[in-house]
Amino acid sequence: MTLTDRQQLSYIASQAADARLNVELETEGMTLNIGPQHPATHGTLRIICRLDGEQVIWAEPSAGYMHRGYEKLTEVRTFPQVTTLVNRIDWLGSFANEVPFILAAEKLMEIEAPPRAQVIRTILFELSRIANVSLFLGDLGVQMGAVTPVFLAFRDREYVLNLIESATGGRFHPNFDRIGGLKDDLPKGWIDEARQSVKKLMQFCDTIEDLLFGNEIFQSRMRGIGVIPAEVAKDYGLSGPNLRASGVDWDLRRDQELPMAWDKADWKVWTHPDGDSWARCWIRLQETRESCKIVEQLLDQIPAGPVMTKVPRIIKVPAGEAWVSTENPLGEMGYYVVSKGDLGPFRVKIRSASFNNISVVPWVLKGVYVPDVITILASLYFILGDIDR
Amino acid sequence: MVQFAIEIPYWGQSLLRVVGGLVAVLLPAGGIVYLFLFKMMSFMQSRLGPMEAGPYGSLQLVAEVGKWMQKEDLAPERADVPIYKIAPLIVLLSTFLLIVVVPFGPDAYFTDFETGIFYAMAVGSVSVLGILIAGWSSANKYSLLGGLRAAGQLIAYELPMVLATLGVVIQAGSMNLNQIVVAQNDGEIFGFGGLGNPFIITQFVGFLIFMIAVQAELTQVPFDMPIAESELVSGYMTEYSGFRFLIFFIAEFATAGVFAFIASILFLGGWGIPFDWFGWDGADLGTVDNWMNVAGPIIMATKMFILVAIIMWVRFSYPRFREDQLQTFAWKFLIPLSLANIAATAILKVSF
Amino acid sequence: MTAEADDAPAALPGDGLREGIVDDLRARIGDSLVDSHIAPNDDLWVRVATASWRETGEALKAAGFTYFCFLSAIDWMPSPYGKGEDDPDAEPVEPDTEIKQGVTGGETRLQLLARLTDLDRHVGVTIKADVPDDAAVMDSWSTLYAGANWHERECHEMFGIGFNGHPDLRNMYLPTDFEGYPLRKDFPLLARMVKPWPGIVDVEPMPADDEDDADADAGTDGDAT
Amino acid sequence: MPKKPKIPGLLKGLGVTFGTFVDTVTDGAQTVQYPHEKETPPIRARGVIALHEGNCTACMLCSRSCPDWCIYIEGHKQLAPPRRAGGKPRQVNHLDRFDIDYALCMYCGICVEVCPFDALFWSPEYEYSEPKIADLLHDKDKLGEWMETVPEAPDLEAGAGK
Repeated sequence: MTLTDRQQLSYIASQAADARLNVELETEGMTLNIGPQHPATHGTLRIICRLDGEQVIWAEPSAGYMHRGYEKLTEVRTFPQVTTLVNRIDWLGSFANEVPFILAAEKLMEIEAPPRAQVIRTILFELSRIANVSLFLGDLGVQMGAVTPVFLAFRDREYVLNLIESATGGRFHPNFDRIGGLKDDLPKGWIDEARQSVKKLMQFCDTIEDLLFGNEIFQSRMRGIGVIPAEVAKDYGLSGPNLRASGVDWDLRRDQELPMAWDKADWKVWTHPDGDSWARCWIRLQETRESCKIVEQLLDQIPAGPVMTKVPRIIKVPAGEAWVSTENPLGEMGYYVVSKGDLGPFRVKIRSASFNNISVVPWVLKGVYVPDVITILASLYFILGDIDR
Repeated sequence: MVQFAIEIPYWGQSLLRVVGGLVAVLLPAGGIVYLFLFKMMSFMQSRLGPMEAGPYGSLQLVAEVGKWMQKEDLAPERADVPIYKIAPLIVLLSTFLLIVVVPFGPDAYFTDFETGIFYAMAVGSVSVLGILIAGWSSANKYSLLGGLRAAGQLIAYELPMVLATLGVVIQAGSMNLNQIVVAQNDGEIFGFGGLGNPFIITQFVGFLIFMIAVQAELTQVPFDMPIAESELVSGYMTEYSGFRFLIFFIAEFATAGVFAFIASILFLGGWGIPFDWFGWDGADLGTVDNWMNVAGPIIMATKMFILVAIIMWVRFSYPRFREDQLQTFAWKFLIPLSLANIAATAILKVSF
Repeated sequence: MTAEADDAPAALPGDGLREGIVDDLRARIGDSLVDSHIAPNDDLWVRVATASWRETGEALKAAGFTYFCFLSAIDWMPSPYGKGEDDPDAEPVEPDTEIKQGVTGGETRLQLLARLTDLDRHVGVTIKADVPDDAAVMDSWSTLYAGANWHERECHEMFGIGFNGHPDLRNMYLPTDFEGYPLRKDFPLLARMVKPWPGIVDVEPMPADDEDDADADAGTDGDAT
Repeated sequence: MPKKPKIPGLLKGLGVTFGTFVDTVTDGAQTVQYPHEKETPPIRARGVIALHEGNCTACMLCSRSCPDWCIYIEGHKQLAPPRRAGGKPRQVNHLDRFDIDYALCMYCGICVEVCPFDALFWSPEYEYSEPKIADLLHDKDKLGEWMETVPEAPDLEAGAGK
């Protein structure tokens, strides 16, 4: 049994299945290639659609145009070097990518970051969520032809990026987390700046709600489209807002114990019973507000103290296996880290949220119209780097 | 036609008409692109827009045209090349045919059809042909979908537009565009002639329907499914490059200008100012002062820019409909509404 | 944190819960449960027999683990290529080829790895199973957990593990005619081979004497502080 | 929430864009006309890596810890005058080549962190793009020029521990 033979057979089988479908419908479907170079795919995702008129009868995403082989690359890097690599998985909320990896390494080393570092980590984590989701809220408009929201999103996301940059030095790739704490403490005046920026972001949420979410056209495009029931969502392993939009009350920030500071703030996990595109977008809007609240509260609660615990300068992580996942902007982002006691990890399985979130696409796109393909993809919200890794 | 002090031979008159037509189409188009597409959109998005080419970026459009002219005129390998190449010209042609009947002053018009509005509605649909063949001949699935959507949409919105116009025609009692202008400026509202009688007041429903239909006819957001750059990657325009794309681009904004001209004639009183102010008599256009032929175009342009500003404002604020929602909206809402509007207008016209 | 009182867990799950899960699983699949490991109040691993991979999935789904997290594999053979950071002039070190499995042990080079979560009890479980060395084929979970479809495709492409009953094992990332399984350890990472490691260069010694250059490498061997 | 008269979302949307329009006209845009005016990056911004050549001992630590293998160092040993009068001449490493390939650099900053002799610094300078990718390999002279742009480290927020 050679690989190519089997692949060819499976390809022929899928073609035959298509042919059967067409015979039953007695029409000749049109295959539409959405992507890899298409404005709606945020990069290079390709979706092969078989159309009957404008109705999709079969759709299959084809990922891999941006596969960078991170799981392989981690095997030749040391633990500190991996941090800078995983930054680039979900590039819009990069700080959030570092955290679960660092937490996994800390778990294996059986150390914990000092309380001050934990709070600052949580603040930066939520800021990266705001940066990520605010762009989503703007981009949502572009997917439906409204050009203005995305510019407003770019405008207001800048406040968050400036904050992240002045604290970490990197706008998109902070690389600020270290095993055992943080690279550095916050610069003077940062907390006040953060308070003001968070207020602006709260206003931005209101603006987007007025401009986009309140718009009747937007609602008519979103409601009842692309419904994913809770059972299907769990089956496919959807996570984050996509799962909560299906009515599953599950948020890793609340539902698992991690050395982070979410439990110090007063916030709410939003769910929506509908499971449609509208629910997914609305949950994200509400979560941005919750994130702003978390940041606002945690800014008052930063304890004094060091941001780095004692760790060896050359970090050797003891042998073992650890799984840590956090509720990242896109959903559950986890790392299964296997260490053999060397400088670098032996194997890192990166469980990224978008990979699972997008795997539901063939199921959910059946029977929708071409314009809805775009809105459903937009509402599922994926980042290409997060699918392909 | 304008009476000139000196005798101009026929060829000279024709040349003047051509130049005048070009100015009447291209100048508003350029103005719309700069004022609204470059500047108003940017300001609505907290940015400044083009600032480098000329003072405040005013020569940006010239730079863009230069850029497009340089680009290679490509045709896809399997395209139906002659048809493919002719399509943008058909679209632009319909714009020029439209401007022919638009009066800019009591004597400043190109031709004075008795059935001017009828003609305008008829030639306005010619652009569908261009769009449809552009979509079909591009040999591109996105273009095909865009072209078919455009055809469905433009036909669907042709009807409410015509029906909305009918109300005006009933009220003015003429299909001649100049007569419609006169009827508005000469009219009076309940005996008060100080404002004339712009039909936007009595025909407000018709005005709304007309503007919605214009929005759809121009394929502007929220009715831009045929273009839909985030779904169909500019639809029927996908394969066009260089100056053929430029022609589509000009046609889009020139048509916006011309339709706004027509809307201002039908509902805002066109080139006129209330005749009551100067004691002119609407029944005899000869009593209208000659300077109106100069002031008229300026008044028209002002009204046109206001209307285009609204069209563009909506365009920059709204997301787009889905194709089926658009058809539902046209057939189940706009057309019944415009029919009711016609009925109401006719009854009131007879009873008063 | 003020989540609604009804959905917040009264207390986070303790050991008893995880032990209960293992016992429950043993009751369902019997001796197919080869080994289990509990990190107290933290995590749970189970290793099951190769043949009962699918059966385990069914049992766990019935036991409440309805949320599919991920599925992947591990190649336990140490890489023969190292990190590409070796001195080319030095005596080549015999690569360590001893296969040593991690938590819950194992017998084969490749191990399948999956994680399921119980959203009600707030507990996750990592399931491992040995993949036979001679015929790397396992039963597919794709009809059991729909999300496993893509993960199995990825696994097939990256590790060369076949899945019985999978509808469509096409490559996701690589070209169809790609040869080799990139995430297996014996697949070389070319980026680290096409170019010499710049860190290998050392400072040129003095022409005459080359003893007493201790300070040259100050820091390189710096150990734990 | 108190009951407010419901404004149609379509009108609200128009209001938002109009409000932004008015804001831009009155207060100016949020954007910066780049070549004419420039924003100052924060002090910690990772713009470019500057090299203080005098501090470098060619210990290779940065080169070895670089995940992308983009730092190339060559050096040789030479004799330097003794520290104290009458002492033996010291043997020091002299740096011959220190190149960073910014086409490969990921801007992670690990090299700056591991440097035990304070020879590498982050500078917020960002205007060093090149038309050709090969020109992004900068040598120690160029890296030394950037030393002038390195700012002082910022003060820390209250409560920062030692």
